[in-house]
Amino acid sequence: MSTVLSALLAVNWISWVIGLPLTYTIAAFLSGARAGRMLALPALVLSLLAAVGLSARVLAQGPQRHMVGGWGAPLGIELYADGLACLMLLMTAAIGLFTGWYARHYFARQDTGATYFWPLTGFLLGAMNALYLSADVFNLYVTLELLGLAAVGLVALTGGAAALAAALRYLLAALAGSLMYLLGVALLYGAHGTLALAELGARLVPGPLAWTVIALMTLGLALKTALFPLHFWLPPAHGGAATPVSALLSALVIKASFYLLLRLWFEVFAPAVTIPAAQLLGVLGAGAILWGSWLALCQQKVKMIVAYSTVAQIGYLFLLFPLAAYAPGVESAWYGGVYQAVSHAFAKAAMFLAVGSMVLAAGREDIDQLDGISARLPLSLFSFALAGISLMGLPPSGGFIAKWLLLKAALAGGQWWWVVVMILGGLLTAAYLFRVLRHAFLPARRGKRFRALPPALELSAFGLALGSLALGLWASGPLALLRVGAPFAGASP
Amino acid sequence: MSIGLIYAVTGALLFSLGLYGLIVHAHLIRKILAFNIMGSGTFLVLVGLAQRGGEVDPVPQALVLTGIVVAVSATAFALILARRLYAANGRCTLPGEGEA
Amino acid sequence: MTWNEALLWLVLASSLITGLTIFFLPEERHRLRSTLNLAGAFAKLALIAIMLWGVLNEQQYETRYALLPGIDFALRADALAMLFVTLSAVLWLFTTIYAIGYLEGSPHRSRFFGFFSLCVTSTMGIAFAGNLFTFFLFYELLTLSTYPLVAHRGTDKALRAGNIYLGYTLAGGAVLLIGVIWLYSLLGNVEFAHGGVLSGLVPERHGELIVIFVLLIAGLGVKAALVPLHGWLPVAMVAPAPVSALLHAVAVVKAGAFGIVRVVYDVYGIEFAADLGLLLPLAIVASITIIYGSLRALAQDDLKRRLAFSTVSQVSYIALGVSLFGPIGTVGGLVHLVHQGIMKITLFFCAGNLAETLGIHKVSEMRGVGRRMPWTMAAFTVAAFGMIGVPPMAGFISKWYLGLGALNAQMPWVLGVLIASSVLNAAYFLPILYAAWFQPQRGPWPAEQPRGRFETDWRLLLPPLVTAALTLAVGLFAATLFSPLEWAQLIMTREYLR
Amino acid sequence: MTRVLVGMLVVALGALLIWTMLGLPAPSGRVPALVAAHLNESGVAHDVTAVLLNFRGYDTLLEIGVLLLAVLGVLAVRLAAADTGGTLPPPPGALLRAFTNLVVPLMVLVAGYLLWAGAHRPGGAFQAGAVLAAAGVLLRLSGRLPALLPPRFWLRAGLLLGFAVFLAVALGVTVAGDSLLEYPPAQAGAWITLIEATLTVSIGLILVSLFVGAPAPPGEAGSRGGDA
Repeated sequence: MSTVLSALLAVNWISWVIGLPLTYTIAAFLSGARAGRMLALPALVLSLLAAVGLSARVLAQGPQRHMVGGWGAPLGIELYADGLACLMLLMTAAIGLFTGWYARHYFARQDTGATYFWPLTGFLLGAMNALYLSADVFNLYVTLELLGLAAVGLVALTGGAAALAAALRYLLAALAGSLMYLLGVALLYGAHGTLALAELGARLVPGPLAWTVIALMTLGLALKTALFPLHFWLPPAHGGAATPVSALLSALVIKASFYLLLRLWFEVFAPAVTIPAAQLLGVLGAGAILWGSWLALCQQKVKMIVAYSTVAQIGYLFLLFPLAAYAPGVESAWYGGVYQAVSHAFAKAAMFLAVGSMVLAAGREDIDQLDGISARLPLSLFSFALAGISLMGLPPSGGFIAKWLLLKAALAGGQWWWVVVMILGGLLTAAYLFRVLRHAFLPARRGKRFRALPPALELSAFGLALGSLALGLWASGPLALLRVGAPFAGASP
Repeated sequence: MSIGLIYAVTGALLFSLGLYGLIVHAHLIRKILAFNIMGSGTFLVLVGLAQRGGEVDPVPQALVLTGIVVAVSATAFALILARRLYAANGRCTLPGEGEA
Repeated sequence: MTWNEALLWLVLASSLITGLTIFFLPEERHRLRSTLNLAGAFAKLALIAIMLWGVLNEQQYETRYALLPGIDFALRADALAMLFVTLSAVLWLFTTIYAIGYLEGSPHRSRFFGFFSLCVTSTMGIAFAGNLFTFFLFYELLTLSTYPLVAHRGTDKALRAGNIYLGYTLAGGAVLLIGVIWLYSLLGNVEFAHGGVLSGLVPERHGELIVIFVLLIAGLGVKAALVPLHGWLPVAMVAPAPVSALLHAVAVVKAGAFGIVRVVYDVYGIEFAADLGLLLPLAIVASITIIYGSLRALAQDDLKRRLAFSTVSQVSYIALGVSLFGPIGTVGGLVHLVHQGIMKITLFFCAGNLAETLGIHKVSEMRGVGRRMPWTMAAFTVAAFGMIGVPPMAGFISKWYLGLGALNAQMPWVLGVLIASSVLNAAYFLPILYAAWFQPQRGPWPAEQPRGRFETDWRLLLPPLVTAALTLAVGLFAATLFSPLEWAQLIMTREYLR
Repeated sequence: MTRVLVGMLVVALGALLIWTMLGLPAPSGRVPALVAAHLNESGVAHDVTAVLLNFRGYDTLLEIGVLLLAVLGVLAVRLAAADTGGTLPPPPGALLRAFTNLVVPLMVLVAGYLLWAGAHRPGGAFQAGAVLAAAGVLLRLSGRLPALLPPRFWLRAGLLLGFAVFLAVALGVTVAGDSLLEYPPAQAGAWITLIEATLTVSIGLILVSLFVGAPAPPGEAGSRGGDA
């Protein structure tokens, strides 16, 4: 038994975490739509297992370093898996699995784009896994582009002028963002002659170069993360795409660029970042929270409400930076920010899938067409509510844990103004979410007909909602994983 | 001022120019061209800055080759999206941006 | 997991499982649903009976697991918790019986009873919470599980009431959260403990502690309907009668009051709170609420609104008792936590009966109703006298101990408040009784629809009769073992003599 | 108005960049030395190729993924827009036809040379693939090459070939317990040649598909196969 376990631990999980989704992509494209559908769940389960295996190994043996080609930095590319990377991998694999389950049945009914959804999704997941594991700034650029093109392709799936415009807007924004990032890479290599994160972190010194690089890379990645006021591209792309795509994009894709920003700030830029810079990011985050929530409150189409809610929730992620800028709060700020990213992923994916089912059943996207849903799709509505609890930051939910940690950091650092912002944001979130619930509670108008849905559509959303609940009932587990190799010694929130 | 540095400075100028074009031009083809100018600028900085000492460094050259392929793929995809959009609604601009 | 730990989980599960099962029960499975409900309620009572005996014999009931590093999800059953738990469980049983009869033939019953059970579960959690973190968890869960009950009817009026209710409670929760986290960032962990946990803190921090106290009380005061945070309560009256009964008698307002008790006794500690000079302001706020509520009640013609304002006034007796420094006042406040529950739920049951059977919603429509529905009005009368404080009813016991406590605490002016409020109670209850019993009926009832063989459906009649009998019993047999009074004294000894 | 604002911002950015670069000390990279030191273990004689396919081969692997993605995206959009495929251009004049006959075989030859040359001097899979693609475009324009879209099995296989082989090699070596893409030094040259050969084919096909995949502009439909 124990020998089996040690053998499993010894497996070179990193290469499989990256390799499995890409292999699936090849199979899915080569053998066409039906095979893609059939292979999806096995492949997604396998990638989840690979992520679990890697996390187990990291928990047991500490952070893992993988020298691609056996060369090692600075000549070759290094991959690096610590608790943070593993948590992101687990999140991606789990949400990918449930969304894939949903998509199997979603695309079974309306066939546009079903053919290329599967290979594109395989690339999307593979690109994110590669990004989370890479420890080389240029390789990270390639993964960013891989991710961006896959995401844009998925947005364009639905066809039609609106989708094409959304996709093109998204593509141009993403390309501009990654070029700013690449320029930063060029400056870094030109100055320090290496591309490895660790070496750069050791060599970067405060000065014009560091500040220019920080500005360029942060700007580029903020654009890719749709941080207010650079969020213009997100709502049409996320709100207009096919439901499983919306879920993947809103829950996962924006987290990838945020994750990269987090790594850079804490592991490369740390010596050179200034408190005003951090405060500026916080101000933009606050703007996102308030402005995004307000716009969500003004929407008429349900999926657009959820999309704007993403714009708002991204704001909480960026409060991490100012909160971590003062010593007393740094740890709970970091843990809280990462936890917010993870729990938002589960909640938002669940919410998009649930809303997608409602729209599919009611046949209309407008919020005032939801009457009778509570009687017709109780499970989807329940999932929506569970996810909503997490977004509002109410217990029991992962969102509450994240908010707790962030508020704790704010109070410990004496930055009460962020407390005010977070509380206001929570109340605004409640306002626009209960607006949806209220319409769903109304009795159905006479003669209203609903389309019957396969149960899998409701169950997959429910599974994710339970995930966001579980994150609130058992936070010590994910946080323990997160502590492995955290950017500060002996950290605990 | 070494050759490499001259390349790098030119690259910086091209990058800024491209960024300007990407933001202010409404016409999609112009936007895509602007993106390519930004890209070329970045590549110039990448090769130029690293070799400003005069010695040859194969790594940035390889990086630029990779970057070029990525840029080509992105450009092709962008162009075809633009063509599709034009075929769909007969406009060469994104909604909400004035005609070029 | 030991049997004692399991008990705590089982008490929660007995209503949680019921609720979740009911959610997914087909709408038309009425018999099965009722059976589940009652089975859950009786199971809970049995479990609690076991625990009562255990707590009396110094058994330790505690279970915890690390939810966050350094912060536990902790459930603990001490005497105070048992007081609240027993009250909720008993009243849950009768309210369930009542609701089954009341909602006969109305839609969305699975949803209703599902959230109803969730709401009771959160109340249990609030009672058992072993630290401030766990308390907050269930406190917010209560908000979420009661909203669908307030908005249940789905009419515009109900939905608007639901919004107002949410606005108040969510904002209150946010304020409470700030206070809680602030405390945690000072102490790292805030377990409830007799005599409080803060007295050890360095004097430099005392200023912060006062601010935190204000935040906590403000957050809790919303649910406890302390003036001026009481606005949601009369509006929430649109909810179905069983909801008003449970919300106003037990779940929501009591959760707030119970929270205040916890904060004062087991977080700050009564002595420490007194040293910080926090008790007098609390007493003043409570007194203002008592008088203001009664005055507003006088002016209401809508029966349920009058009862609602009477609740605003009566619940603050608890806060008042807490703020009287000294054992006797404590006893008065704690015992009223139970007594007010029993009396007020009786009154709401009766109001529901009148509305369901005769369509009576206004006081002015109640002339001669005593002859038409003698049993209902008898129960109403008993509860009303209890509220006024006529011996030997429950209310008399509460007020007696509060009065003594006031004298002990050298706060004689509180006596004035008590007397004034009693007079006001009489002023807004006696006219109702007079009209019901001694005035002749004028014209037909607004909307008469006879139900069942008795004056109304037996499931509507039984609960108020039982609770009315309880109102008498807890007064008459106040000195027996397990009477609320004895139990309150047990809590008091454990609070003060450690 | 916005133009002025953006202009000022962009000028500021450029100035900042130039100022930063002028202020940099002399480069301190030890990477060129490392490349030179390990060149003989890399399996190829040309340093850039060594970096591309060995030292930083992982970048290249993902980059082929990007190329594939572009094709996937194009095909997806075509499908969504329910396009029957690039229309075949009108029969070309005799001159173009003769020129094509002459030049296409030559281009294939050049591609082959570039592929072989890559091992020890500038050249390699990408240059070769690009030349192949050019030949394809020429054939397309002279009406010799049907659209072949949406791709049948063998075309899909051709598009995937390079990426698949590359990935298979990358993962295959890990089974032996080494890390990703860690060629056994002895066979490094052989593996790289295999990868480069397959890459050339796939890159050629991908680029041509991107060209053919562009929709004919409305109005002039049927005139030309697209000019993406």
